[in-house]
Formats: sequence, structure tokens, C-alpha cells
Amino acid sequence: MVTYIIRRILMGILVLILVSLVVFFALRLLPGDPALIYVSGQSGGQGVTEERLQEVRKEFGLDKPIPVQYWNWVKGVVTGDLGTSIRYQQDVGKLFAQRFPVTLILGFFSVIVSTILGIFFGLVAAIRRGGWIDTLVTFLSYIGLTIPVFLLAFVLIYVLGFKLHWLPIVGWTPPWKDFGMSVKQSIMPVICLATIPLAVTARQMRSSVLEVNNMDYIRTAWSKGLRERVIVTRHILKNSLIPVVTMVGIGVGIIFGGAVIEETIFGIAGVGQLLATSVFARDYVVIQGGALVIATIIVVVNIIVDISYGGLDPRIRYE
Amino acid sequence: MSEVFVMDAPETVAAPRVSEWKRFLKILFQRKLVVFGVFVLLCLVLVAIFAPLIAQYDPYKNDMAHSLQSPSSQHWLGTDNLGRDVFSRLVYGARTALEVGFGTVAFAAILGVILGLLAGFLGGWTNAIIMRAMDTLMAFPMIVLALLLVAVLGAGIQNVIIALGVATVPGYTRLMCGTTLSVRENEYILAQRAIGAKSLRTMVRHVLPNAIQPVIVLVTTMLGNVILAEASLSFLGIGIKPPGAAWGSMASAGFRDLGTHPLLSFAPALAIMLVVFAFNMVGDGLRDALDPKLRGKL
Amino acid sequence: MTSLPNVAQAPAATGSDETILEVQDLKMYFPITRGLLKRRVGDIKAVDGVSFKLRKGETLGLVGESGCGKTTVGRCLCRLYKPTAGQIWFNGKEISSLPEKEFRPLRSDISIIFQDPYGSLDPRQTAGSIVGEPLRIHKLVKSKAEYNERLESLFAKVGLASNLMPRYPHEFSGGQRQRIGIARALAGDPSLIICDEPVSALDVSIQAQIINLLMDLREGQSELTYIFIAHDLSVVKHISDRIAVMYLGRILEITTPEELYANPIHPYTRALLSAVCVPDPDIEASRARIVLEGEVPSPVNPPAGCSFHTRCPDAMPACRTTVPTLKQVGNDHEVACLAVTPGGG
Amino acid sequence: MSDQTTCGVPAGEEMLRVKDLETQFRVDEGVVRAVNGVSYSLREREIIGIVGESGCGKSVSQLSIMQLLQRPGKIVGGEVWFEGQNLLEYGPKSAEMRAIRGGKISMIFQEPMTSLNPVLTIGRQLTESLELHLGMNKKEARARATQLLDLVGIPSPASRLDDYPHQFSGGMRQRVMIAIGVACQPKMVIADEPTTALDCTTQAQLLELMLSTIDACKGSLVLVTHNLGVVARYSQRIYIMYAGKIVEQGLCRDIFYRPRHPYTVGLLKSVPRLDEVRGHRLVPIVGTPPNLIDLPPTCAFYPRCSERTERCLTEPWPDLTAADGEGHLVRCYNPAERTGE
Repeated sequence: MVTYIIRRILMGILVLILVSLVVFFALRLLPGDPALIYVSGQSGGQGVTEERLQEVRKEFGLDKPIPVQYWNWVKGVVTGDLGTSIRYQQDVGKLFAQRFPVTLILGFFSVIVSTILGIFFGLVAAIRRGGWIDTLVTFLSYIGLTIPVFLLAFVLIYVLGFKLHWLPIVGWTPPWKDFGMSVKQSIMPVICLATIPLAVTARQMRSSVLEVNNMDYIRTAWSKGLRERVIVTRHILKNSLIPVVTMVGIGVGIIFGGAVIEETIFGIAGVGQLLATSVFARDYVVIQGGALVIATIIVVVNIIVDISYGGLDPRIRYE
Repeated sequence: MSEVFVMDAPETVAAPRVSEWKRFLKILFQRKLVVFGVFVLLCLVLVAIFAPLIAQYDPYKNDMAHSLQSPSSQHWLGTDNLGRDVFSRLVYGARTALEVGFGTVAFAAILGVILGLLAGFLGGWTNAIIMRAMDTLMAFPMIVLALLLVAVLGAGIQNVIIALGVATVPGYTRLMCGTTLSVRENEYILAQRAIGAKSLRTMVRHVLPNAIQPVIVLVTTMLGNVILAEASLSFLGIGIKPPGAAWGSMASAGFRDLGTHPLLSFAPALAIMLVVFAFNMVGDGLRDALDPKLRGKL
Repeated sequence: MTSLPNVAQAPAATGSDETILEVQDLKMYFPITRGLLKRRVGDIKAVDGVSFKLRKGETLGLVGESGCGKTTVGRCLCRLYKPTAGQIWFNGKEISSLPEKEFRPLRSDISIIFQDPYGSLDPRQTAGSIVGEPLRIHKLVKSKAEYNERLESLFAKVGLASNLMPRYPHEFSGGQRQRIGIARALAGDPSLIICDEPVSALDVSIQAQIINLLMDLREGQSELTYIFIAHDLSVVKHISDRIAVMYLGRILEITTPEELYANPIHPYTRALLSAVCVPDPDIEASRARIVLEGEVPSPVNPPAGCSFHTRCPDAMPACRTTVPTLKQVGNDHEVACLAVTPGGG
Repeated sequence: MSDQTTCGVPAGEEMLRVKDLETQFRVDEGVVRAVNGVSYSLREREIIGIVGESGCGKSVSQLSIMQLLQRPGKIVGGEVWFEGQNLLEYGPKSAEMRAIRGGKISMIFQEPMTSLNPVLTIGRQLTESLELHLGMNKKEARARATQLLDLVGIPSPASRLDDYPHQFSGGMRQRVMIAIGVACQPKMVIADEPTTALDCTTQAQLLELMLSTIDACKGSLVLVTHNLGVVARYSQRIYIMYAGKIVEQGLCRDIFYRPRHPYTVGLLKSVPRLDEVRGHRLVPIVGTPPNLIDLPPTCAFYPRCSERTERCLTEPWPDLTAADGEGHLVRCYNPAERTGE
């Protein structure tokens, strides 16, 4: 088990190094001169002169050899220096410090909601296979998988906001400032974020339970005369959770992706919105930092998931 | 030499011949939602091909005098804030959706299949390098990776295809690698070595055809997912640039009039959902129809 | 030694005196890697010093329980595995260390029939294409017409109608698939065929068809040599001219079927024989069972000395330290057991 | 141990009677009549063998008795009388059925590798039936589980209770399955190809072990297998199944020395025997077993039969009719003449 954990962590570190390379080289190997992007982004297309470009290159160390540039960049990243935003003319680390908590709070609740409900609905659907609950869950999970986040947001805003006036349609307040308001403002964003992972988890759980249900050892359990409830909770549940746990890692990715759209629609000042507006402004420093931080979070979550996987499955534990 | 020694009657009959194709179609169309999906996709393709014939108006021409009109017999779905006919724009949007969908999937699937086949068949270092690279790409949410690439490359249909293509390659690679590994375990691959076939021949002629089936299913569902992702990028204003008719940007443009003219954003958003839903249905139907557990059972 | 019963009734061992295959001290170790850096921490000693000789036209049965290395021996012989050590002389040529490129031409001369009739045929290839593939790979035919002719004769040989050629494997029953596998093995006109459990995945009523087919093919061609690998002693005894009993990567006893049944010497062979039930209640009632204690030890850490000493009812102290070698105990009868004194001959 | 091997006439009272059991699987292509009117009985302390090739319905008939069928399997007719009750009157999840399963009738399955739950310890999987059927508390159940593991020959049983199935070899797992099977001292055990997946000498070990443990708790055994040698050694009466029906039944000696159904004769002649003289030719049964979907009412063995007549094709599959010998019945219009001895 210890070897397994260490190997998993080392693999995660390797992937993180590769992630940093991707982020770094995305800007340098692809067509488009970062200095040009920088200058034109800063001045809105005017004042692009060769002197200005040289100046910028020198300022950001872009005139140095690529490995040196990478090394300097990594050194900066490790010490928390993600560079200066072109658009905001502000330290990117500081920008993130304001916005990540918002995204993480909403994301955290979305993960909790989607995981718990997804496992529950998937389990119920599989156990009552072919019944009306199963049909309903299956159909709703299809809807959840295929509905664009913005369509869901439109429907929610139109019905709950414009027509019923139950919930505010824009903005977000932290819970420590105004708890009631915060809850109200969180409902629609969390629904938008949680829908896809919920559908994914429910489907995975359903098929996983159905598969476990076909296993020989479940037949053995029935042959002992156990009641159905015991068979489900003792014999089926743990086994079917094993593949579902990996979905949590994927769900976190989906939620960060969804946050870009959800925060734009609801006018929430989180990382997603920051990234969306930065792309528009070609503020690559912010995008670079954002992509790096989000990828890091996802890698770390996946490491944790894989380790807990070992806890669920004794076959891995003793490998 | 020969026959004389075979005393048992020769086996002339195999199992009654059931056409693979017929059985495939039968299972595929068993579910009504698959029929629905195929119907929707057929309509989509026809609409995209015959867009100029179906649309009554120029989708790009502004007509400020007739902006934000409600649906009528002239404008079936009304007009947008620039006075453009919503229905005509929807029809042309089908072209964009299919172009991005097929372009991205073709690019990503071909690359993914090759990488996955190599990783799975050769194993060892090739596998380690390819799969760690894929893990790396998988660490980014699809939209975030696309944002990163679009930020560098700029918006536009080609760049969207490249960005989404790169973001979706790992899915194909992993799937292909997995199926290749399991196909490689089969004795018929060992049999190829035993009769003296070279690796390349075995890989292309025996592993590839047996490992590709799940990729076909993935391609179908990914067509939907990619169209959805393109819509999301266009919605953010960084995919297909206006005035190009993309459903995502139409939905986004209509958002500011949501309270008064909900159809402006609902219509394109529903079109996206319908198409994505259809691709998912057909993908699921294909998976059932191709399922090796069902095949050869009877 | 006891007198040899039934010898008169049994057909004389077929085959010439010419040796087609000689295996000397064959070893096949599979490395086990562990830890972060995939360090090699040990070996699975699948085959650990196997030697035997095979005359042209003879059928050697390799019998033993799962994990005894019989399949590995077979796969080393047709070079699906490259042996760790030892020599394999095929028609006087040492082939164990030949590079793949030089071995490839020999692949039409040494062929293999696999166990799983479902897994050993490519599901996307027609029966005709499967059988013809060795012909195409080794370019054994000059024209399309000759190719078709060869295919027809191969199908006829294994008892399949030639109109079945365009069919896919899933359209055939298990027994028919095995016939296709046999036809493929025959395509290159081999002199040595390794039959790796060719009937164990088949229903009992089908097994007989395939066993008969394999025996018929041998009748027709006096040069055809089989190595017949199986765990079912009754089947091996039925088809083989000589039987080698394997345990933990070594051969413990090697002799003719009649001698093996009438006069098993190694304690393991006796236990193995007693474990097989005969479909005859009266005979069964008179047979006592030797029930072995414990389980087969791991091939990663095989016991020192005689590998069977941990379960042997007659183990002596010396068995723990001394590795017994095969010793001649009678006419065509060799045993690797310390309790046996060589003799006979 | 070897008193099990006699083919003597059973003396105990009848405890199980299966009448006209019918089980079907409804699939896309039609109805699979997996069990098509099977009747048999089992007496106290008796060992019967149910023999047939794969797909003949032998396993499905046993799962039907326990009502353990997976969908789309469905029992469509028949009765299963056990201790004065017709078990088929109770639902598969009913309290009555649950009390029978594992308590009075237990089952040992074919696949030792997959029949134990991989995420529960061996101890837990043993104690759960003890707690359920014998009302033991955790401590008692654990003590009993240790005894059981010892009984089935697992070394240092107390410490192995906390191990997981993947830490056991196939033979060891099947020993655990036997321990679970006899845990509650059942009146009868159904062993469905209990040793097919195992090695020859392990098979011998486990068959002897299974018989002695069942004998110790005074139970009866239904031995489902395709191996004629095994039933020859252990069973007192034998039922031969083909395509969902019993085609011949009788005392062990009658089946082996006076087989009447062409299928039984074919099975006996087609297997190589250890005691035979080499060089004799096997007589295979031609063709392949039938597809069970929408079988015609005529004899399903007809296409492979060496004794077939016109009548076999025009009239339905005959009923079981008496042949010589006690309880020797055969389902054939043209049964073979007495052979052998």
C-alpha cells in the first residue's frame, strides 16, 4: 500500500511537471509572438513598434534561451509569482486569491451534491431496474448529459428569476457577509455546475451496480439466504462504488470547465469569469496561471481519489 | 493424401447464417430514442446541405428596422437585435456545428487511434511516454485547455477545431490503448506470431480492426460533446466570431433580451441540446448493437 | 522391475529412430518486478530444467497441473517465448537462440494449435483467410489457383466443407473452430505440431471428434510429430506414444502410456493417476485414492531439492537437498526420484 | 472415506421431490427452454449425480430449485417439494425461501475465483450465514468460523479469517466455499460443477473433503457435473440430461453397464478412459448440441442420433419409460439393446 501511494504521488508529480511544460510551451511554440500579444493587448493594437517589442522581451526575459525562460518561470510559480496581468496590470497571484475562493466554494458544494445524489439515484435505478424510477433516472441523466450549461441557466433565470422572482439573477455574496443572500444566490449556479457530474455519476453508478449484481459472489450471497437490504448494503454497494470513486476526479474537471460559463452568466467574480474575460482580452498571463492552478488542483484530487480507491479495494491495498 | 483418414462425416453445416448487418440494425433500432436520434441527425445533415434553400433570409444581413420582432409568418422565430432572421441563422448554424463537429472528431480520432494503438501494442516506454502525455492533457478541463489554446491562436473556426481536437485526443488514445491491450491478450494474436507474421502486419490487420469498435461509439458521442463545447466557446464569444452563425453565439447574443424575447436564446440552445441528445442516443444504440457480449451469443 | 503388461496388445511405438527434436536443460524464467523502479525481485521459474528427445513421427504427451510449465515448454519450442537457458535442437539445428528473423522461416515447419477455440481465431477474418494466412506469409503458393487448391485440401483434411470458407468464426461451433485452428496449423506442412490443450475447452461429446481427427492426420503422414499438452491424463494416454509428467517446471517421469498406467513409479504420478476417475463404478470402487496434502508451491520459490518433497508421502531427508535427475528404470521409462534405483533397460 | 464410493441402493427417506420443473429464458430471438419438464427426487443421505454437457439445463434446474435465477430466467411451471412444502409457492425473496437457502439447502458453485466477495474478509463471509440462520452472536460465529476453516483443511484458520479472497488460491477458495456450504449443517447440498475449474489432484482432494464434510452433517448431495468418472465414483443414482430434459435415469450401475439411451451410450463411448487399451478408436457423437431456442417438440437428440427412426421425427419426444433395473427410466422410442456385462 505504501509503495502504491508513493508511486501514485510520484506519477502525479511527473504529470505536474508535464502540465507546466504544456502551459509554458503553449505560448512559445504555437504561432503568435507573446511579446506582440502582450503589446497589442496592452495598448489595444496601437503602438506596436519593434523597439517596444524588444523592450517587452527584455522585461519578461523573453530574449533568454527557452530552458532559462522555463526555469525562471517555474521558479516564479513555485514562489507564488504567476506574473502580472496584462489587462488588470496586477499581480496574477493576487487576482486569483480574490477569485479562487468563490469558485472553490461553489464547486465544493456542486461536487458534494452531484456525488451523493448521483450515487443514490444510480443505485436506486439499478436495483429497481426496468421500473419507473429507472426509466425516469435514465431519461433525466440523458437530459443532464446533453443540456448545455447555458440553456439550463437560461431556464432557471427565466423561470425562477424573471417569472417567479424567487431568486436573484446575478452576483454572488460570500456566506460570511450575508448568509441568506449567499444561499439564494448560490442555488442556481450550483444546479448548473452539478447537473453534468450528477448525470455522469448516476449513469456510472447504475451500470456499475448492474455489473456487480451479475457477479457470482452476489449469487453466493443470495444463496446464503440474506435479505435484499443486506445484500445491497453489504455486498453490492462497496463493490460498485469502486469504479464510481474515480468519477469524482473527473467531476471536479467538469465543474471547473462549467464554472467558466456559469460564472459568466450569473456575473460571479470567480476564476471562471476571470479566464473567460482574459481570453477575450488575450491576457495570456492570467490564462496561463489559471490553467496551471486548475490542472494542479485536478491532479491532486485525482491522487487523493486513487489513494482512497486503494482503501476501498483490498486487492490494490495488498498489491 | 487425405480424406480417406477422416472417418467422421465432414461438417458441412455451420450455425444457421444470420446476417451480421441485419442483426446489428435490428438491435440498433430496437429503441425508439435511437430512431429519434437518427431522424434528428438526418434532418440536421439535410438542413446543413440545403441551408441556402431552406433559409428565406440572408443570415448575416442586418435590418435594424425590423429588430427584435416576435415570431410571425414572415419570421418564423422572429428576428434578433440586429434584425436578422433567427430561423435562417439557425439553419446556417447547423453548418457551423457539423463542420466543427466532424472536423474536430476526425482530427482527434485519427490521432488518438494511432497513438493508442502504438501505446497498447508496443507497451514499455512507448506506452509510458504516450500515456503520460495524455494524462497531462487530461489534467485540464476541456474548456480550460481550449481557452488556453484559443488565447494563443485566436478565435475562428479552424482554431476552435484545433483546440477542441487537442483537448479530446486523450479520450480516444486511452480507449484505443485499453482495447488494444485486451485484444493483444487474445490467442489469435499469439497465433499470428506463431505462424510468422511480422508485428506491423499483426498490428494493422488483426489488432486494429478488433480494437476499433468502441472508438466508433466514442466518435458518435464525441460529435455531440464537441458541438456542445464549440457552443460553449462561442457562447463566451471566443469560438466562432460574429457575425458567423453559430448557435452558441446566438444564444449568448440573445441573453441580454432573455426577459423579453426568450426565444432568441432558447431556440439556438434547444437546437444544440437536440443535436447533442441525438448523437448520444445513436452512440448508446451503437454501443448496444456492437456489444461483444451480445454478439455471437446466438 | 515388474513385468510390462499389455505391451503385446499395444501398437508398437510409431516413428523412426531419427530424432527430430532434442531439448536440453530448457529453462524459462519470467521476471517479477516490484517497487517504484520496477526492480527485478525474483523470477517465476515456469520451466526449470527440462530435457527430452523426440523421434520423428512420435507423439509426446506433456501432462501436469496448471502452473507446471507444460504450456511454457510448448511455447518455448515454437519460440513464442525466448528461453532463458538451455538448448533446443530441431532437425539437428540449435534454435533456442536464433534471432526472430532467422527463426521465421522455420515457423511453417513448427506450428501450434491453441486451447481456446473462441480466442484463437481472429473474429474479423473469414475461416478461409485464417487457414490461408501461413501460406500467404511464407509465400508457399505461387498462384491464386494453387492457393485455392491448397485451401480446399486443408479444409477437406480437417473435415470441413469448403463452402464454409467465407464464414466468420462466430458462425461455427466450438468443435468446428478447433478444426479451423488445426487446418491453420497444417497449412505450412509442418513436421512438428504443438497441440496446447486442444480439447480441454470442448464439450465431452466434441472432444472425441477432435482427438480422432488429430490421430487420423498422424496416420496419413508418418513424419508428423506431435507434442500433445493437456491436463487430462486420460486424453493424453489415449493419443501419446510417450508421456512426460511435469511438476513445478520439471519432468518427473517419462515413459509409455501402458507402462505409466501399469507401473507408475514417481509418487506424484501415482497420485495423479489415482485422482482421475474412470467412468466405471466397479473399477472406481476398487481403486484407492491417494490424496495429496497441501498445494503446489509457488514457482517463484520452488522448494530446494526435489520440488515435490513438500507433498510427497514417501519423502526422505535427502529429498530436501538433492535435486533428482531422470534415471532409466526400465525399457523406455525414466523417473526423477531419489527413492528409485536405476536399472532395467 | 471410501464408503462413499459404493453404488449401493439408497435406504433413506425421500426428502426432495421435483416435479415437471420448467424454466425459460425469454431473449430477443425467442424462448430458451433451458429446463423443460424435469422431475427427480433425493433421499436422505443420498448422493445423486446430474450429468450433461454445457447448456443442457443441469445448472439452471438447480438454480431454479433455489430460486436464484438471474433475469430473464423464469420458472414457468412445476413443483419443488421439500419437507412437506412446495417451495415454488414462495417468492424468491420471501422469508420462507430465505430460511431454506443456506440454512436447509446450500449451494457450492463452480467458479471459486469469482464466487467470493472480493471486498469482504473470508471471516465476514462465513459468519454472516451463521449469524443469520443459527442466531449466533459475533463472537460465537467467529469461533465457529475458525472451526469450519480448520475442518476444510485451511492452515492457521484463526488468522486467515481476516484475509481477503484474493489472498487465497483457487483450491483454498473452494475450500472456503465448502465451509460456507456446510456452515449451517444443511439437509442437502447442491454442488454445481464444484471442481471443474480446479486441477486434477486438487479436484480429488476437494471431492473427498466435500463428501466427508457433508457426510459428517448427515446431509444429502446433488452433484452436478459433466464428468462421468466423478459420478461413477461417488453417486448412487444418476440423471442424464440433454436439451433441458432428463433422457435417462437410474442406479449408477444401470447407467454405466446397461445404458439404454443413445446419448448415454454415446457419452460413454466417446470419452477416453484411463484403463483402456491404446489404439482403440473413440466413437464421437456427431454434430453439435442443439440451440435451445424454440426447440421442436420432437426428440432434440434426433440430429445426432445413431439409432433414429422415422417415428422420432413425426412424434413428440416420448415420456420416460421403464427399462430393466430399479427406477431405470429412458426417454427413447428405440432404446439400445442391453450392452455389456
